[in-house]
Formats: sequence, C-alpha cells, structure tokens
Amino acid sequence: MIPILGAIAVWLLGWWLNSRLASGPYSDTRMVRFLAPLIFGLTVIGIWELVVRGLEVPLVILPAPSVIWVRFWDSLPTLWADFVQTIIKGALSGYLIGCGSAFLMAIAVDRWDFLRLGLLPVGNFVAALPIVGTAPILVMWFGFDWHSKAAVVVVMVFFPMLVNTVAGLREATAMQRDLMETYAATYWQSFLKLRLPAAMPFIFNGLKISTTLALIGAIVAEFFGSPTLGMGFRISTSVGQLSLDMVWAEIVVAALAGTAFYGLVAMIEKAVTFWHPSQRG
Amino acid sequence: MKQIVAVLTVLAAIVIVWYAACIPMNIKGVLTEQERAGAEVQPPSAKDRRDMDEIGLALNNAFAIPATWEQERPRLPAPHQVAIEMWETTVQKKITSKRSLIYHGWVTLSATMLGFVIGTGLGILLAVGIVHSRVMDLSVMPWAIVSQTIPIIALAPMIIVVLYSVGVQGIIPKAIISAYLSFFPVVVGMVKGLRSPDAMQLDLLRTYNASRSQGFWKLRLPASMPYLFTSLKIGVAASLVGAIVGELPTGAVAGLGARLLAGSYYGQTVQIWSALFAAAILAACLVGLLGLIERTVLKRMGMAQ
Amino acid sequence: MNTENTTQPVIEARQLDLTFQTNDGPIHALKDVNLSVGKGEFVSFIGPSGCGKTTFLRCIAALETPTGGSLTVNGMTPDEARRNRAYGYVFQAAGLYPWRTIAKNIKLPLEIMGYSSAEQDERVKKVLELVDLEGFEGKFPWQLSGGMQQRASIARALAFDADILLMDEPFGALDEIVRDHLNEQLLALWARTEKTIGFVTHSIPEAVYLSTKIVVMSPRPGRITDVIDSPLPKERPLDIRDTPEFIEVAHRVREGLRAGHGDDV
Amino acid sequence: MNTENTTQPVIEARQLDLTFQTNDGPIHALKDVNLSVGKGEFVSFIGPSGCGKTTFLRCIAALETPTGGSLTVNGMTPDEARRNRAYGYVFQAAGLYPWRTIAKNIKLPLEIMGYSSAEQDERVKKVLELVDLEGFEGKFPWQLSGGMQQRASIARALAFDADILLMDEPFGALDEIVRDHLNEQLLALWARTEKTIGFVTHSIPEAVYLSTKIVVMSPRPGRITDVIDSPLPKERPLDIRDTPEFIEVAHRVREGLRAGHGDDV
Amino acid sequence: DEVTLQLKWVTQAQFAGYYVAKDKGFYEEEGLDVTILPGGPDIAPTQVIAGGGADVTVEWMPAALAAREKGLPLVNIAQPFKSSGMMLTCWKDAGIAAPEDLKNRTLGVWFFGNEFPFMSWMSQLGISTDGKSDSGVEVLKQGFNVDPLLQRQADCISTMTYNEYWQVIDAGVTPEELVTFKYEDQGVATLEDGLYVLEENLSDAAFADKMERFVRASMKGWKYAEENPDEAAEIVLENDATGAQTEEHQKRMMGEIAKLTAGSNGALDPADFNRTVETLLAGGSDPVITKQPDGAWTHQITDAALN
Ligand SMILES: Nc1ncnc2c1ncn2[C@@H]1O[C@H](COP(=O)(O)OP(=O)(O)OP(=O)(O)O)[C@@H](O)[C@H]1O
Ligand SMILES: Nc1ncnc2c1ncn2[C@@H]1O[C@H](COP(=O)(O)OP(=O)(O)OP(=O)(O)O)[C@@H](O)[C@H]1O
Ligand SMILES: [Mg+2]
Ligand SMILES: [Mg+2]
Repeated sequence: MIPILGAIAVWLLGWWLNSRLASGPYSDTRMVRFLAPLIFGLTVIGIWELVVRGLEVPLVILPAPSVIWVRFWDSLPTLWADFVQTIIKGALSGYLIGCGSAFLMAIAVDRWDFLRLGLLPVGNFVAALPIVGTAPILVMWFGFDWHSKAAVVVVMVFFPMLVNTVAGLREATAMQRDLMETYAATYWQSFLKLRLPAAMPFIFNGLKISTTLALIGAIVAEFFGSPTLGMGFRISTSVGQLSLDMVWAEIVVAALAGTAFYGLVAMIEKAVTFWHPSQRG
Repeated sequence: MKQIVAVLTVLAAIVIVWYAACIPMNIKGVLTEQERAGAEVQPPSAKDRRDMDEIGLALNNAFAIPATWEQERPRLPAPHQVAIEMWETTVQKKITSKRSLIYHGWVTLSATMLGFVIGTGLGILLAVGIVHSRVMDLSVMPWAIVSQTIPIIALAPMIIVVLYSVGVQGIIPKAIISAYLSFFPVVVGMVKGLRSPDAMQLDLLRTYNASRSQGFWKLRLPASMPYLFTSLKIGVAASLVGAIVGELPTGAVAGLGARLLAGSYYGQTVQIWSALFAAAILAACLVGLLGLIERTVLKRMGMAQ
Repeated sequence: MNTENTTQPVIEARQLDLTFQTNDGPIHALKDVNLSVGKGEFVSFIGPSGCGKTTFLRCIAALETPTGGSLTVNGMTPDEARRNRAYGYVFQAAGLYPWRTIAKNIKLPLEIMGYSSAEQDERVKKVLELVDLEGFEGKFPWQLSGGMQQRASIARALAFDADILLMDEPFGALDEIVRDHLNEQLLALWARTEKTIGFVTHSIPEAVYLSTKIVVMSPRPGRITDVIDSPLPKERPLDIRDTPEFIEVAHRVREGLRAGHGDDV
Repeated sequence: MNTENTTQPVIEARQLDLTFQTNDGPIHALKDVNLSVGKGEFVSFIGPSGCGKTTFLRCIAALETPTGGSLTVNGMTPDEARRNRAYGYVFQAAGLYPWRTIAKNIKLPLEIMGYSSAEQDERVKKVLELVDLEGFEGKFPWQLSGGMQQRASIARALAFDADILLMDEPFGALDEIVRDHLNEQLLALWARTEKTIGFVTHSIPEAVYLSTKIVVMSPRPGRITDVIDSPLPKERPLDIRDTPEFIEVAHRVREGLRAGHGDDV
Repeated sequence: DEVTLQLKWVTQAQFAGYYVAKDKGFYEEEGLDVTILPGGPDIAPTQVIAGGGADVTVEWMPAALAAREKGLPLVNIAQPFKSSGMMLTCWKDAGIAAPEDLKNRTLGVWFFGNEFPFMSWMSQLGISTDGKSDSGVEVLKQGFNVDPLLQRQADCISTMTYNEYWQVIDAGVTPEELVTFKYEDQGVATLEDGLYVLEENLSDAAFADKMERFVRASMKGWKYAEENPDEAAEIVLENDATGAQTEEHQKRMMGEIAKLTAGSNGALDPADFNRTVETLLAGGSDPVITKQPDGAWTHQITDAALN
C-alpha cells in the first residue's frame, strides 16, 4: 500500500515540477525543453519501480527498473555485441542502401512522369506488405546473417523514403520553376540549384521516419532466423528463458540507439535546412 | 486514363521481372526434384550444385526452366501460382470456412478496426492535451518519439502474456498492439493539424473574446481535418500490421497473421504470398475507403476545391 | 480639431512603449506614443513598413501587451474592453475560415457571442447587403475573388455591434477602381453608424480621403511624428480629391512620411 | 508614337488567343490581342484583376503557350528567345530562394549561364549598388524586409544582360515612398541601358509616370481596350505628376479602366 | 469447474489427448469446463502461467526447470510423454555419419527455451557452439520451418520425429538422403510435454482436486487417441482454426505421437527425471540449471488420479 501511495506522490511531484517549469519565466529556454521530458521520464520510472514493488509483480512478468539497470550494466559486452550485429551491420547498412536507392529512384520518378503515375500507386501497395510476412521470406532468400536483416530494412525504408523524396522534388513553387525557365536552365541545373534544396525538408522527413523503421525492421527480422547473436535474437531467447530483465535491457539499448539515431538525423536536418520556416521558429 | 496505362505498364514490368526471377530462385530446388525423378541434371549431385551460380545452372539445364514456375513449394512462387491460390481461397471457398482467406481477413480486420478506433481515439485525445497544455507538450511529446524506437513487435508476445495475466484474451490483445502502432502517426498529425491555424485566425477569435472550447470546436478542429485524414491513412495501415503481429504469437488461431505463420511453418510459400497480398489488398482498401471519406467530408466542408 | 475636444476620448495612449524580445535582441516597436481618439473619429495610421502601425492596432485590441506607458479604451484596459467585445478587427489578409461558407463565416462571431439563430440570419443578410455580396452566402471563400473575400471579412467585423472598428490595410490587395468604391462605402457606413475607426494604410490619398485624423508614424523605434486633423467636411464625394485642401493635406502627409523615412529607402 | 515606328518591333503579337482548359470549363484568358512594342520602349499593362496581364507577360516569356494567333520576340518565337536568354523576369512576389544568401541569389542566373566567378562577383556588386542593398550580400532573404527582398529580386533580373525586362507588379507590396524611389531608379536604369521593359501595375500614377506606352486591358475574355502612347518626355522628375499632361493621361487611363470594369465592382 | 490449459505450440496432433478428452466429453464427465489455449512461436507457456493466464500448462522439462531456478516454482504433476521426439536431421551427402562429424558444420537449433537439450548434448560431446572450427559448430537460430535444411543453409536442423522430419520428407527428400540423431539414442533425451502447475496452488485442496480430475480425463483422452489415431487426428483438425493443417500430416503425426506416449500412464518416472536433470546439469559453460532441483515434480496428483 505504501509504495502505491508513494507512486501517487511521485506522480504529483513530477507533475507539479513540470507545471512550474512550463509556466515559469524560463519556459522557452533550452534547459526547460531538456529538463521537462527528463522529469517526466524519471517520474514514470519512479512510478514503475514503486508499483512493481508494491504489487509484487513477478519478475517474469515485469521487472523493476532497478533490476533492469543492474542487468544492463552487468551485460554490457553482450549488449554491445548484439548492438553491433543488429544496429551497425543490419539496420545501418540496410538504411543506407534503402534510402540511397530510394533517392536515386525518386530522381528517375521525378524525371519521367510516367514512372510517377505508374510506380507510386504500386509502391504504396508494396509498402503495405506487412514486415512479419516479408521477413521470413527474406531470411529464406538472404540467409541467416545480417544480410537478410539489411534486406528487410531496405524493403521497409524504401517506399517511405521514395514517397517523401518525390513529394519534395515537386515542392518547388511554380514561380521558382518559372524563374529557372526564363534562364533556360537545363534539367540538371534546375535539379541541383532548385529542386534538390527545396526538397531537403521532405527528404529529411523521410530519413527521420526511416530511422525508427530501420531499427524495428532489423530487430524483428531476427525473430525469423539469425545467428546466435543480435538484439532480436536475444529478446526472443530471453523471453523463452524468462530473463525478462535481459529483454528490457535490450529494449533500453534499442530506445537509446533509436533516439540517438533520430537525434543525429534531426541535427543534420537543422544544419541543412536552416532556412526552412519550421527550423527558424 | 494515363494513370491506368502507367500503372498497368509498371505492373506488367513487375510481373515479367518476377517470372524471370523465379528461374534463378527456384532452379536448385527444381533440379533436385528432377534428379530424384530420374532426369539427367548437370552437375548431377545436389552437393556440387550447392555453391554454384543459379543463372549458370539454369542455362545448363534449360529443360528445367518451365518447372521453376510450377513448383509446389518454391522459394519464390510465380505470379499465377499466387493468383490461383488467392482465387481458390477467396472465391471458391465458403466465407465461413477456415480455409477461406476472407474469413481470416475478417478476423484480422475486426482486430484492426478495434485497435484503430482505440489508437486514433487516444491519439486525438493526447494531441488535444498536448496542444492545450504546455506541460504535456514539454514533457510528453519527446517520449512519444522515443516510444516509437521501441520494437513493439518484439514486445507483442510479452504484452499478450501480460494481458492474459489480467484475464484479457481474444481480440483485445491484438487490438491493443494495433492501437499502439496507429497511435503515434495520429498524435503527430493531429498536433500539427490542431496547431495549423495561423496567428491571424487565432487573433480573430481573441478579438471576439471566444473561450478555449469555442476556439477548439470552431477553429482548431475544423482546421485539423486534412491533417487528421492524412494521419488516419497512415494509422490504419499501421493498425493492420499491428493486428497481424498480434496474431503471430497467440498461435495459429485465426487471421491473416496466423495464415502467414502456418504457411511459414509448413513451408507453404504460395500460402504465405497469398496471405501477404491479401494483407496488402486489405490495407489498400482501408486506405482507399478513408480517402473516399476524406474527399466527401472535405468537400462538404468546402476544403476540397 | 473638430472632434477630439468635444467628446470623451475612446482610445487614450500615454507614453506607450512596446519592446519585442527576439533572438536577435530586443526590437523597440513603439516608443513614447501619445494619442487620443474621440468617439466617432476616423483615424488613419500611415508610415513606412515596420514602423509599428500593426503593433499599435494590436495593442488597442489587447492582442499585444505594451511594456510601458498606459493605454485605455472606453476608460477600461484594452483587455477589459476586449472581454466586453468592443472590437471589430479586419486583418490585412481576409482570413476567412475556408471550411465555412461566406454566411457561416459572418456568423462566426455571432455564434460565439451567443446571438439567436434568427438574429444571426437577419444580421448576415444586412451586412451582406452593406458590402454588396448578396447572393454569395452559400459560396466558400476560395470561390470568390480576393476583393470579394476582403469585403466578406469587413462584413464579418460589422456583423456585431462593436464600438470600435480596427482595420489593418484592408484594401491593400485591391485594384484602384474597387478600392475607390469600397472607400466610398466605408465612409457611408461610418457616417451612418458613428463607429470609431482605426485604419492602417500605405496610400496617402486613401488616408486623406477617409480620415478625420491622420497619424504619421516613423520607424526605429516606432513613434508618431505627426498627427494631422483633417479640415475636410464629413460629406466627401470622390472628386474631393482634386480640391486644394485635399492636395494640401496630402502634401503635408507626404512631407511627414519623407522626413520619417530618412536613409531607409 | 515616338518610338514605335522608328525601330523594328521587339515584341509583336497578332490576334493572340489563349484559352485555359480547367475543370470548370475553358477560361478565355486572352482574346485577339494585338500589340507591337519597339526596342527600348517602356510598356505598362494595367487592368482589373484577372484580365490577363500576367498571362500575357508569361506568353512573351514563353512560360505559357498561346492557343491562337502569332507572337514573335526579336523576330523569333518566344521559346527561341528564351533559349537565347533574352528575358529578365521579376515576379509579383520576390521569389528568392530561401537557402541562398542575397548575393548567391543574384548569382543564380549567372551560375546557370556560366559566367566566371570573378565576373559574378563584380556584377553582384554592381547591381546591389543599383538597388541600394550594399552590405546585405551575406543575409538570407528572410532576414530582409519585404521591400528589400523585392529589390533583391529586381537586382537578380538585372544581373545578366537580358534585352527584355518583364516585371509583374514588382512594387505591389511596397509603401508609397519606397515605391517613388524605386520608380525613379527604374527610370534611370532604363534610360541608361535602353532595355525594353514590360511592366504590370495596378496603380494609374505609376503606369503613367513610368511608361512610354500604357496598355489598358479588360477581362472576360482578357483583351486590350486601349493603347495610350505617352506624350511625356523621357526625362521625368517626380513632380511631373502634377503637370496637366500627366493628369490628362491618368484621366484617360482611369476612364479606360472604368469602362472595362463594368458591373464587376 | 473451469480449467485453462496452455499448450506449448499450435494446435496439432502433438496435443491430441487434450482435444480428444474435450471433444469426447471426458472433461465434462469429471465436471470440468476446459479451455485450451494454443501456443505459438513467441509464447512462453511458463510466462503465461506465471502471469495467471492459465492453470496448467504443457511444457518441456528443461524449460520448466530453468524457470524454477529463475524463481518460478513450477511442478510437474503428470508426464504423458514417455520418450523424447527430438532429433537432429542432417544431409547424408554432407558427409555426416556420426556425432563427431558435426564439427565444423552449420546447425539449425530452436531457441526460446528449446535449445537446452542441444546445448547439453554439445557440451557432452565437447563441441563448442561459438562458430565453425575444428572443435566447434556454427549455430543458427532456425525459424519454425525446415527451409534452412532444404535450402542447404544449414547442414543439420532440429526436427521432431512427429512433425518437422515429415515436412522434410514431404518436400520430396527421401529418408535415404538423410541422417538423423535422436536425442533418445544419444542418451541426452530430456522429458517433453509434461503438465506443470504452480507449486503454491497444489496446497489448495480444491485446486488439487480439480487437477486430479483433469489429469484423469486427459490421460483417458490420450489412451483413446493412441487406440484411435485417425479419429483423434480428425478431432485435432476440427479444432484447428487456421485451416492450414492437412489431414495426411496430422494422421501421420498422431501415429508418431502414439509411440512417444506409449510407455506412460501419466505418472512421471523418477528415473527419467533424474536422467533429464543429469543431462541438463552437464550442460557445459552456461548450464541450464546449476543445482539439483528440489520438489520439481510430484506424484500427488497422479497417485490420486490414476489409482
Ligand atoms: N511578434 C513580434 N516579434 C518580434 N518583432 C515583431 C513582432 N511583431 C512585430 N515586430 C517588429 O516590430 C516592428 C513593427 O512591426 P509592425 O508589424 O507593427 O509594422 P507595420 O507598421 O505594421 O509594418 P507593415 O506596413 O509592413 O505592416 C517591426 O520591426 C517588426 O519586425
Ligand atoms: N494556369 C491557369 N489555369 C487556368 N486558368 C488560369 C490560369 N492562369 C490564369 N488563369 C485565368 O486566366 C485569367 C487571367 O489571369 P491572369 O493571372 O493573367 O490575370 P491578371 O490580369 O494577372 O490578374 P491579377 O491582377 O489578379 O494578377 C484569370 O481568369 C485566371 O483565373
Ligand atoms: Mg502591418
Ligand atoms: Mg497577375
């Protein structure tokens, strides 16, 4: 009972702190933008810990954050090896190949209207193929190692990236295009000097969406066959062994890696599209 | 019109590439079968063929090429095999039959719809909270992004077990996973949409001394409609994936996910592919339906020109 | 000179100051602004871009909070006046809600202020006549030309009985002929209703033609450089613009503007 | 009358027709347009909204293809002239690329046309002086006021040596003082360079002040209702606007406009 | 009384006894209303029972003992399966004839708690599982089908005598092309498909009574299934909601299952238990269990149920 009351108290405290921050004089500063979510996260973790302890939730159902934390530090080498296998080899290579080829394809689609009309609807259809169905097929085709994971990631990120880039390349306003016309600019001149820069916000949107997709794709694909290594492998094996603390440690790694990856792309975006109103605000 | 021609051309190209791809993909299996049936195959032993180049094999054993489109358990089924399987499991089966894709599609669809309704409902509520409360905006929004980096699909089995433990079974666990996946796009889209009124439109209401709820119903909500529909379309596709994922670990009970699993379990590639396509067609229909609703609603609101 | 002293001031600014805090440092948008506007006056604000015309109008309507000095409207703070629904505001762009028909757009303030449905219909009919838009009730904004949209937005501001009408370059996007026509109509309306009007414009003839008082402003920091009380009669046919009085006032405004402009051309 | 007959026409339209096909049926944007513009002329187009001014300018620049009649530029088709880089076009909105600094924006056409880097720098410097924007080379468009952006976009059109300058309401968004100043500068530039200029405006005084020829248009379908050759001398101080000749021309333009406007006010 | 049974895997003849007991009304006769929950690839039955989602579960003993060490006190109350059906199936033409030949090969293994017998066997053979070498094998986490073998991505894969082996055969491979190593023959067999409940529940007399009736009816179902394999297979087919199972495969599976249940009347043979524990304790560097389990089985239920 006391831990539950404690949990409620933690909740009220976190909320009160954040309300103070949000309505306070510094509510627009970077500090608050960083602190508020942190306090929120800590509040959630505090409640989690207290509820798990208070209700005596069994370890095999939901481990407490402190237990996960201990497991995380004890298993760093394993987690690192899994991270390299899944994120670096599987997700990252798939991300680069997928986004790269989608970008090239987008240029072709942009160049030939026929392709845009024909390929995009088909592309949307293919994008709707659920990953849990494609992953086993790709594992069958590309083997058990990271290559098949990269292939799954390529399939997952290709179409979101394609659709965004194509939309972006059409983003330049009629007036901006007309200006290029009056200069009698060639296709590639107007591509490089107008359409590509104008497309950047969209391209980055696609790149951002793709970061989380890549991560999820690489992990889930490991459920359908893998070497005895990797985050997806570890998660499913650990569930079987009832090592739920290990499962959550891997999830922490996934969340950290995903956030860092997303943040990195968002930072590059800020630098590249500094001129866009959404980045100036 | 031009669009139809273009789509058909692209489809034709895909089908041709697909048929061509069947040859190298399936040639090894076909040769093994042919060898067992007594045909003369170059080279004769499966072990020798193991590391050989598929295209070379196909050229050396050209007689086996037609068989690559007719295998019972191919690595890559030919388009017509998938089409026939889909035809047989939809049109030619009673829809109440457990072998009917329509039956399984319906099972998945009902979980999808429930999850979609829950997910969008929560998503919209959260978006309203974020737009109206700075505390929520500051503290919750970043975590909504982090939540998407968690491989929920990997957690699906655990979620289902945890729900078992509180006595929730059947359609609900699937719907919850599907709600989780559709929730995020709706939050992001609706936050954007509810914030889309420009300063002038907001100031106008201020000069009228309108209340917050009047501002919501008369300005923010209608202004967010186009965004809502865009995110609903993304959300419904995600919902479907969620429902299918939720069907996997609960065992091959029913639904398209169970079909995928069973197909995979018994090496029935044709069945996997037809379930896959059924899922994609279902997604396309849902998105198309939403598009239709979008057009009528926006037209009635005067926002489609 | 004619109205200011005879009636109690509706808008009264004393040493008004407003500084915006931005990432590039503070911007002094209004400095030491003193102005007194009597009931039923038509005040035009004119000045180069960025001199604070819009900002001043927004302060009056309580959309911006001054950082110094005092400002009263009908003897209250602007915010109290806002809560009493004292203002009809016409923004520079028409700003109609695209999902509402013209009639529904005009009804928007009426709905918010809780008018009965019958009263709403009646008022919509009346103001649509006033701005020559009968027959367009059922149309959506994008089905109208820019000029018609602007008229609809004026109708919206007239639909409820605000004492004070604030208009921020309402005719900026229109061509001269349409503009002349709307100017005439606005004057007629003003004469009929005795509203107090604050009007921002870039056009010297327009300012002179419409106003009882012309406020010339200059930027960096935004301040009032000249307040000209118009000697023109209340009754103003379009060709009053060729009279010597008119040309003289226009000349004075132009001089005031030029002085304020300085190096910034 | 002064220039048209002495030089070979630069722009020659004969029975020009343009119909847009839209979902609501065809729109007849230009009908039977005949116009001949000689080298070095300054032609203004004036007319109510939607009368086809922009469309005609776009036809000249080969951005729109006429559906009937003939149009030659320098004796070639507009498209050939475009490929010879005959045009400098200034759009109604500034249309600077937000990811380029002012200097880089002005360099854009120069890069495309393959000028050397040294030449680019030199020209940028020259045109920035011309439009009074020295010191702003490194700024991004959104760091400048609307008027400055518009001037930068004029500088961009002047940076390369196009024979023909087409300007679509370039000063629409500016206040009167700035506008006067830019009008003077444009006239000076025109006198110096002997460019042929096509200029769209809504302002009668502006049209009369700048042009050697004023084309009055009217809508539905868009057509030319009057072509007025200005009797004003080439040398035009600002106060020429108070001369009787000026007022007379302005009056004729106003009458032409009013006739074209008809019921559409 | 209501009883929820969690299966280890999808609906198939492997669980025929329970379906027969339900279908034939044996549970009803005992006054039980039994709900059978099928399992799946990522459902851990131990976790389900820990969360209270089921009263009793079908599980393999290694996983159950591992869970017990993790602090989840599972107790075996009945053991319908006498022998193990697990084996390793290899290509003969890869040159594999004896367990020693496995070195330097690629092997497909099930994980998710099913890897324990394999790990024990390898450590008994002195073969490491860290990758291909003269003294080690490369282990793949195989999915739930036999593709890795058919596609020759692995030289050997895990199969069950009653299921995956026949899928390989169904794919057109002849038994002569294959070499199989049954865990039973290698002396590393562990007990499969037993019935497990939570220890604390057993002290509740009402629960114990319910389980007695449940076990009695289930064993009746099993024996009925052994005697009428074809009918049992059809009952299973009727209960399969996916419609993916084929009659032929299920009948054959039933035949194989009958061989595994044949030697058991439902009561656990302590000798089998001890052999399982020994095998697991021998499990190399990362053993499944580290100490002799205590109280992991009981005859309390079977004694009451079967006598
Ligand atoms: N919200 C704001 N934040 C920061 N600075 C502002 C803000 N609003 C206006 N300013 C600045 O205050 C000054 C006055 O702006 P204001 O809009 O009142 O000018 P204006 O006279 O209406 O100009 P225009 O004729 O261009 O509409 C300008 O320098 C402007 O940049
Ligand atoms: N791309 C187009 N498709 C269809 N109709 C068009 C198109 N461009 C212009 N129009 C129509 O052609 C007519 C002439 O348009 P145009 O833009 O030339 O007018 P304008 O004289 O420049 O008007 P404004 O003063 O408002 O700029 C208008 O009725 C307009 O609606
Ligand atoms: Mg303003
Ligand atoms: Mg135009």
